[in-house]
Amino acid sequence: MARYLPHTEEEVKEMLEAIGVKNVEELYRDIPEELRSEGLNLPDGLDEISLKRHFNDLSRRNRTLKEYMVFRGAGVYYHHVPEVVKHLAMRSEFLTAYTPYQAEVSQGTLQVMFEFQTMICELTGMDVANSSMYDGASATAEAILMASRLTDRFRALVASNVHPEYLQVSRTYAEGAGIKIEMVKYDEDTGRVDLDDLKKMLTSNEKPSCFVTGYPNFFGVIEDLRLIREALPDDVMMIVVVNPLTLALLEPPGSFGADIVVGDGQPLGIPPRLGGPSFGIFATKEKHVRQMPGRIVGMTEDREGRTGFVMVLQTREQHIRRHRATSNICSNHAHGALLATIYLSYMGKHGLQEVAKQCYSKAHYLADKLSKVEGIRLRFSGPFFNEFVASVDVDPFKLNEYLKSQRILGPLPLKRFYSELHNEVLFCATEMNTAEEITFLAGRLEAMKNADI
Amino acid sequence: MARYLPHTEEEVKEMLEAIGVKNVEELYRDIPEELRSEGLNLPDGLDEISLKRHFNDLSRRNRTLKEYMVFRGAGVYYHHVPEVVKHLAMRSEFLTAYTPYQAEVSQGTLQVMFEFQTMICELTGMDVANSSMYDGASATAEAILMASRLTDRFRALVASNVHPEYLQVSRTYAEGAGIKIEMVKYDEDTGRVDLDDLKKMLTSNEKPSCFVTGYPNFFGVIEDLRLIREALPDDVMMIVVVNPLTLALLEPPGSFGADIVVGDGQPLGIPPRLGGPSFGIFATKEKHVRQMPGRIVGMTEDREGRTGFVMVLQTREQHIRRHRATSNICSNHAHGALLATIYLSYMGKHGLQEVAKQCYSKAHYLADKLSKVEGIRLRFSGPFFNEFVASVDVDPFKLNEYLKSQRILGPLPLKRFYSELHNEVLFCATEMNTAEEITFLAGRLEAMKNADI
Amino acid sequence: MLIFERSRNGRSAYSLPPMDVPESVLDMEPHLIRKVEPGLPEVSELQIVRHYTELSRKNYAVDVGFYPLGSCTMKYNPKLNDALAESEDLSFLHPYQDEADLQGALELMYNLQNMLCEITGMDAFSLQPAAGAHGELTGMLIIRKYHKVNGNTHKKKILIPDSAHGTNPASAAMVGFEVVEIKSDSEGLVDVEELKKHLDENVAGIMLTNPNTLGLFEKNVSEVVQLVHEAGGLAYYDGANLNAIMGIAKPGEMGFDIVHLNLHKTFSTPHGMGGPGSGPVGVKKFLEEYLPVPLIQEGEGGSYTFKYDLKHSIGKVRSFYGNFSVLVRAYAYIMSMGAEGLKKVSEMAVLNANYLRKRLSERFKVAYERICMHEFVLDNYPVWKNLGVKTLDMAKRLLDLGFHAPTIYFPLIVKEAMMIEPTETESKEELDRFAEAMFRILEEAEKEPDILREAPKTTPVSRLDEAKASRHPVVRWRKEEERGS
Amino acid sequence: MLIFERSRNGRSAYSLPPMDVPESVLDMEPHLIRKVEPGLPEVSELQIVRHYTELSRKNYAVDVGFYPLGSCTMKYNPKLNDALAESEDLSFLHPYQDEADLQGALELMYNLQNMLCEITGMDAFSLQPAAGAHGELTGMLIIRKYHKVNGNTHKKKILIPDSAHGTNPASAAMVGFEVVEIKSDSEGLVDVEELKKHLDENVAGIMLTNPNTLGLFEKNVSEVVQLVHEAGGLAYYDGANLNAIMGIAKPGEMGFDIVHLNLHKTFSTPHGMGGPGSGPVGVKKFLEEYLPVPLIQEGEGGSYTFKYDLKHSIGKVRSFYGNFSVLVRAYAYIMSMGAEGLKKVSEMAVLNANYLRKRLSERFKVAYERICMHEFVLDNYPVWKNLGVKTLDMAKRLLDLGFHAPTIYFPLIVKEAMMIEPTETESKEELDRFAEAMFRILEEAEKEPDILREAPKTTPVSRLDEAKASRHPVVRWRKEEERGS
Ligand SMILES: Cc1ncc(COP(=O)(O)O)c(C=O)c1O
Ligand SMILES: Cc1ncc(COP(=O)(O)O)c(C=O)c1O
Repeated sequence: MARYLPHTEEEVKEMLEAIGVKNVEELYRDIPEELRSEGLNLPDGLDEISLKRHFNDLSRRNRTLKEYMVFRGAGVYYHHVPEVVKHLAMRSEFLTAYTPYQAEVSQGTLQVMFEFQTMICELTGMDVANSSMYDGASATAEAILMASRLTDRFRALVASNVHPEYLQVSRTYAEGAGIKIEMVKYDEDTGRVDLDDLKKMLTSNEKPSCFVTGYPNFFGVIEDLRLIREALPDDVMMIVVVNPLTLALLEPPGSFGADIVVGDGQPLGIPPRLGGPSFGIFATKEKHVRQMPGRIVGMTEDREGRTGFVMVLQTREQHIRRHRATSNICSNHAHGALLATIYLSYMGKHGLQEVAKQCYSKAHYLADKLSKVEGIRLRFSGPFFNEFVASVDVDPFKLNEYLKSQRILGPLPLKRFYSELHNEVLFCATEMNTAEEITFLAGRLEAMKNADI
Repeated sequence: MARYLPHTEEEVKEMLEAIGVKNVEELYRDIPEELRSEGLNLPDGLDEISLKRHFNDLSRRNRTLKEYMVFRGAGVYYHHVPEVVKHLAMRSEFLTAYTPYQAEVSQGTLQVMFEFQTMICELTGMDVANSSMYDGASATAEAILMASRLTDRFRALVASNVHPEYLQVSRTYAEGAGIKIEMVKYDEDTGRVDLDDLKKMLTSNEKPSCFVTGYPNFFGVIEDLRLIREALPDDVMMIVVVNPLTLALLEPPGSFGADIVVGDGQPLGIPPRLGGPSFGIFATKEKHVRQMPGRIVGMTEDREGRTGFVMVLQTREQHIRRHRATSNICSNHAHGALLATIYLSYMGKHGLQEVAKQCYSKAHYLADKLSKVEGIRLRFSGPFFNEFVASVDVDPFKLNEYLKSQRILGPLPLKRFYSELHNEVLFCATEMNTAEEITFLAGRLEAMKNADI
Repeated sequence: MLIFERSRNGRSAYSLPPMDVPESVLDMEPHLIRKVEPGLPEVSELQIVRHYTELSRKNYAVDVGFYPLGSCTMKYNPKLNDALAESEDLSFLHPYQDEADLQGALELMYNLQNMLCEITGMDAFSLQPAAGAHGELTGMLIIRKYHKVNGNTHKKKILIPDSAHGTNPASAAMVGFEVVEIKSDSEGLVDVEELKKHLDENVAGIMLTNPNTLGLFEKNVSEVVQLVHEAGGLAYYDGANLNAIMGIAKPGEMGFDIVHLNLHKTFSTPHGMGGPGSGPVGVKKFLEEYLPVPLIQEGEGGSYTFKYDLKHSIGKVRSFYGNFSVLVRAYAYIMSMGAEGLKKVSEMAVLNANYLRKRLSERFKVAYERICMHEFVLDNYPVWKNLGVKTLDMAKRLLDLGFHAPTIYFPLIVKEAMMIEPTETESKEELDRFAEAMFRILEEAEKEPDILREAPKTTPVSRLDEAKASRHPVVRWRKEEERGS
Repeated sequence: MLIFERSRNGRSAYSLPPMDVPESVLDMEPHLIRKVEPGLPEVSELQIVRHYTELSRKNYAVDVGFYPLGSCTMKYNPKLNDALAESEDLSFLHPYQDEADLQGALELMYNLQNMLCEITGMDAFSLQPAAGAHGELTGMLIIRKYHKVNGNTHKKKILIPDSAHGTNPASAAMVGFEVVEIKSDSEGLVDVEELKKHLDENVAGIMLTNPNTLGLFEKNVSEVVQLVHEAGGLAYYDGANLNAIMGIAKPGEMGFDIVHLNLHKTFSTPHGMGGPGSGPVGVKKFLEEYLPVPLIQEGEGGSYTFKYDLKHSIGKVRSFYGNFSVLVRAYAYIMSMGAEGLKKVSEMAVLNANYLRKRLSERFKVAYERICMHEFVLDNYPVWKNLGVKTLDMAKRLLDLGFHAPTIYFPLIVKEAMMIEPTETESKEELDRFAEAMFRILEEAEKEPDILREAPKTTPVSRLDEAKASRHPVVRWRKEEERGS
């Protein structure tokens, strides 16, 4: 028998007999002969030792973040994940359970989700949160769809300084849903949304359903949500894409009247994982809850009056509402939400503030050091959090090649996403960067300059 | 507050008040002033990120077995530990429980120990096993002590080809207990116990309590327990030190009339861990059970007649019998026994045979390859299992220096323990060694010879 | 007790390095600076450990016992694969590292693309989608774009059998398709005559699950696909049930144009209380250029790169490259099982389902009784009608007896449905134990039906009031003093 | 159900690489080749996972709840330390690698030796012993050897207070010492007058636990030690209770010559269902040469080596170098806490004990009531006498109420003793919850004592028959057909 399969040959025989067939082949009699395949052209199965050797070989062809001083973020951040978070999240009763269809034996899952929703509400300042989407990008896209459902309008404005991949995904979803996405310029000086352009766009055409802005945006700049909200008509929804970690220190979007807050949960206790899985955040106002996609957990009572938790408002969902559901999402990213819930419990109110403060201070220290290097200057004047854009007077790819030789994972060249930003790069710092690393980086850039590399 | 301490300052105050003292100092009023210390001269506490960095620095100054082709054993073996074994053993309900003093909430621990005892009995062919000693060495020492208790004789014979560290530890214990340990020679040709010397020693002096032999012995040679038992008077106890893994294929010592079987459990699913912790095996005959050291778990019933498990025969132990206890052992190495129990369940009857067969075959293939290299020859003619002694015509330390440069952890030079074996080395192979590695090793030795390194 | 209720002002668990740079004062418009601290708990590390350990112990899970949740393939998830996926080697990788830094990861994904092609008989795979439904959405977008590129914008109808999973119509609707439900015939299969009625020029395609959600193989699949093709539609295969037929039959050979797989089901990723999963989408050659980007391609000298230039790509459906950690598990699983092993997996999954079906059919009515694939559906309508006991009550009673309940009230076409998927990793003893529990429940239904109506009794909470919970949803905790609001 | 009972012939979980060398036929005398296969279970991986997961869930543990087991310091064990100790970096090291390969590990051990010296006020430490009792044995061997070297072979008497842990007399006896029990005085401390009676030229030494097992600091410790010294004996400190006094007082300064520590208690290694622990032994300078080998020494240029050449070493007490993984945890713990943190640990341990003592003393009799150190002992004799309820019954009832019971019937000098050590990692709420449970039990004892006598009721099994188990011990499983024997 192959791995993981319990039956002995004798048992297989017994079972076939009980079924009343002669062999396993017969069980497939419904499959027409011409559809039967010849078997699979795949390698033979590997035992555990050999598989681990194979994986070692593969891994040797990667360079992990542990080998670098990391100054790259852009949506995925190299934060510390405390051991206790991993330990608890890997408990097999969490890991090997599924959607809590049977609430009475899923109180662990359900309570975690209830706690998670509460924490997301606390961070975002919103009334309700669902218990996870796939990622920040698809959450953004779903928010745009939801705004159209709520407003019955099919034009969405998106700031051009929202994460470019979120924009791409939103475009894909929007195209399917028949929604036109139009871009709002960023201000060349501040790096913030160009409010004039926004105002122009608001009136230049049919009324949009929503406007999507980052907070901080992709350039690391903190948008002034008050001004944006003021610029928007009341019935144009403000969708805010957040980095949840920054909300420890930033006034929550809910305070500015955001209608929907989305974002990616990766900074909350999830390793970079080459970009996935993390999970998507989705929070909104109470009054919009019935148009919200995804699972929601609510508190209730059992027959003895004890508190318990169940999934609520399932009539929004595909398994009940089918083609009229608010979304097709079924499996979500609950385990990422679990990691975040434990992470946020571990950091607590003060720890999260502290880690946010460290990210903020280190990014600003870095910006300060870099601005003293000849040939490097900060590109935008808007306030930033843990990331910022710098202009460099060398080819950004060359710059990174050189930094790599110094065991530094340098900033992200922005020309990948913005043709006009060909000499711009996006730097990032987190609590993992030491002052020493920052000084070293600045020193290397100085040296590079001098040696004219 | 420092890490892991829950109290807020306010709570501390409340609690002090409840106790009726003004401050924490007062709680120490029983400690005379002159005994109060100034505090500790230790570094400041490190946060998790810094501690991990510190450990990375330390680890970088080690070379782990993963960086080598490993041909060294000599009591600690580089076997594969399946992931599922680690996963289960690290469940915190196992890891953070203690001795099962409250049986009703320790059925997990107790049943595991009962299963463990059964498995050890099955492997060794003995009637009863305890639920672990510290290691193979102290188990051997305790066996010698037990033999004296049973026979009221204070002279113990030990084969000189028993693991030298086990011998050293036995000497230490025996010295304390007033037992004289005398060595029995090994046969220069076979590497086995010199039966003539054994016979001589048996009669040369007062009757010994026991004779301790390896199976396989330290040289990897499989002793003929039948001949040894025949050589021993009935009332001289035969103590056999085993490598439990080899018992998958070797006739168990119980079949030859062993009185006590001891050994180290490391090969059964425990990483090398620089030599510890593993656990010690201790098994004996039913009739000797009341002289056995250590914890024993037995089956019983609860008040509803359900099967349950409890510690039995505790009147042997220190917490009841105090200075008349069979041993002072209290905390044992239960978690190692847990690892072994899960490992043995995972390998099962056939898997354990298969892994033993691979060790055996690879060691013999290695021996075969090496014996074709000029300047290397097998030292002993006795049958061996997964280790064997070879004579080399270069300095063994030089040999290993060279092999190290080839990423090979070479054989153990025996002159460390046996002055007469200055050109001898102990080779080992396990299921982790590939044919390729073995060929490479032989090739390197050949090359070394030719290059006259 | 909620983690918030364990909180005390000033308590903490976290540790961070001392700030080694000058602390910056927040430099922004004052109204952007947070005024009210977020209400996160303040607890000690031990409290966290106990709290989440305790919560975990209130969960049923595959590692706890038999979990025959139909359509979900709750099979054993090898710990080995978890260890590999969560190792720092493979989880400390940044999506924006150079390709040169990621050759091992890219090779893994490249190999996985090819393996999935081989298993399904498709020509190209994108690993981007994050779940099964996400794969469906991707598939629908491809169909939509394909027709658009070919100038057939009128093609708006997607045909979906009434036995289909809810995600199918939901996904089709999300891209603006009109969903047409196709009735099942008396055998539980797509009714070909019914189908034909709907086959007109507006048909964009069909979504088919095969084996379908009744656990039955659509014998006429080739004909169905051919008919749809003839009408100018594309055929989409919901591969959530692939566990039944690996190495036996391939959707590609059944004529399907697009396939999604649920890696978390067939390829054994733990379900994580609801996710993450992964829903790669495979297509036939003519649709390759429509796939979401990036794909992984092999370049010169065995190096691997991301491929973004696909002419008709629907774009991106997800940031970065899909759920890499899940892909790692799937790859490890396929590498562990090999060709023979995967086939055996399917055979044993089907054997187990049939054995359990046979055993249960001694006393229960099986909907569409005949040889099934990896799962089957009980029709408990007779129990309800004769004994007044609902499937829900039976399900709750199973919890008391130490089992997770099967999927209930799905598929919708079977009243009082109970959908049972034992999977291949269960032993015969376990199946027998389950059958006996079901028989016992039937006896209880006859003699003491209140036992069922009052079940569960042995679980951390008894039956929960779901109606009330949705009527006045309380979906977040608030501090005592904030409640009124 | 035992794992053996889940076994089926031919089932398996293991996987191994294909044999890539010629399979050797076993080449030895035929009678050395095994004839009857060992009766190991044949089970699937999922069965193993479920079996041991289920067993784990039948255990109470620190991570499950409050575990106030006196004398055992069941504090929180940081997961961080487990992760470091079990990492491949530190567990894939072979004891016979060159010292050059092990510099990081040796440095760790070297630092730990020094830290333990600092914490205890001793001059040298050996990390060899594998547990507390093993440390005691080591200490006794040192005392024995010391007297021998000094020609005092008549010194055979070891003085041990009657409150001492059982390992103390057992360890002394193991090296052939005669154990003399010293009665405690009315305050629960060593009775100095009693002590003096036994101080003659045959005294080899004294073993003292301080704070003692009643949780009381031996106020007269300096005098006691001095008296023993004057009689030519050595003073041994059982450091199992060091958790009370780190950074506050040092055994070395109390005059002790030899100390053992229980790293698994004070330094927070998880107790692993009974072990492994680690019991390093520290000595004053004049005994350094008696320590078991090897020690770790610092050589030229910051390199570290094993040191074997100790003139009077008692030899080796354990193979290799002690329980390295436990040492790693202890080192990580000390490095995490730092000087301030360790002191705080002790202060909070003492605070918690006193708070709980105070709360319980509202209704219970505390043996030797006064400010205690890290633990205290209840004297439940009144409850027994007045209400006919034994401490055992109360302990069992605690299990029902969700707590692990304290240590009971120890120390022996208190009848119906209940020894309570809350540790510093417990919150005030937890202590209050425990106090309330104890009060409730007392009420039950008054009103419905049968609740206690029949406890526990909510545990996986009810009260177990220990007497029967020891009368006819069944200590291993046998196949049905082999049972009769
Ligand atoms: C038949 C079928 N199709 C699609 C899906 C949706 O997959 P996912 O939950 O991964 O989105 C499922 C899973 O529930 C399913 O069973
Ligand atoms: C006071 C005291 N001394 C000695 C010991 C023995 O320690 P160990 O169990 O590690 O052998 C203990 C532990 O139970 C103890 O509490």
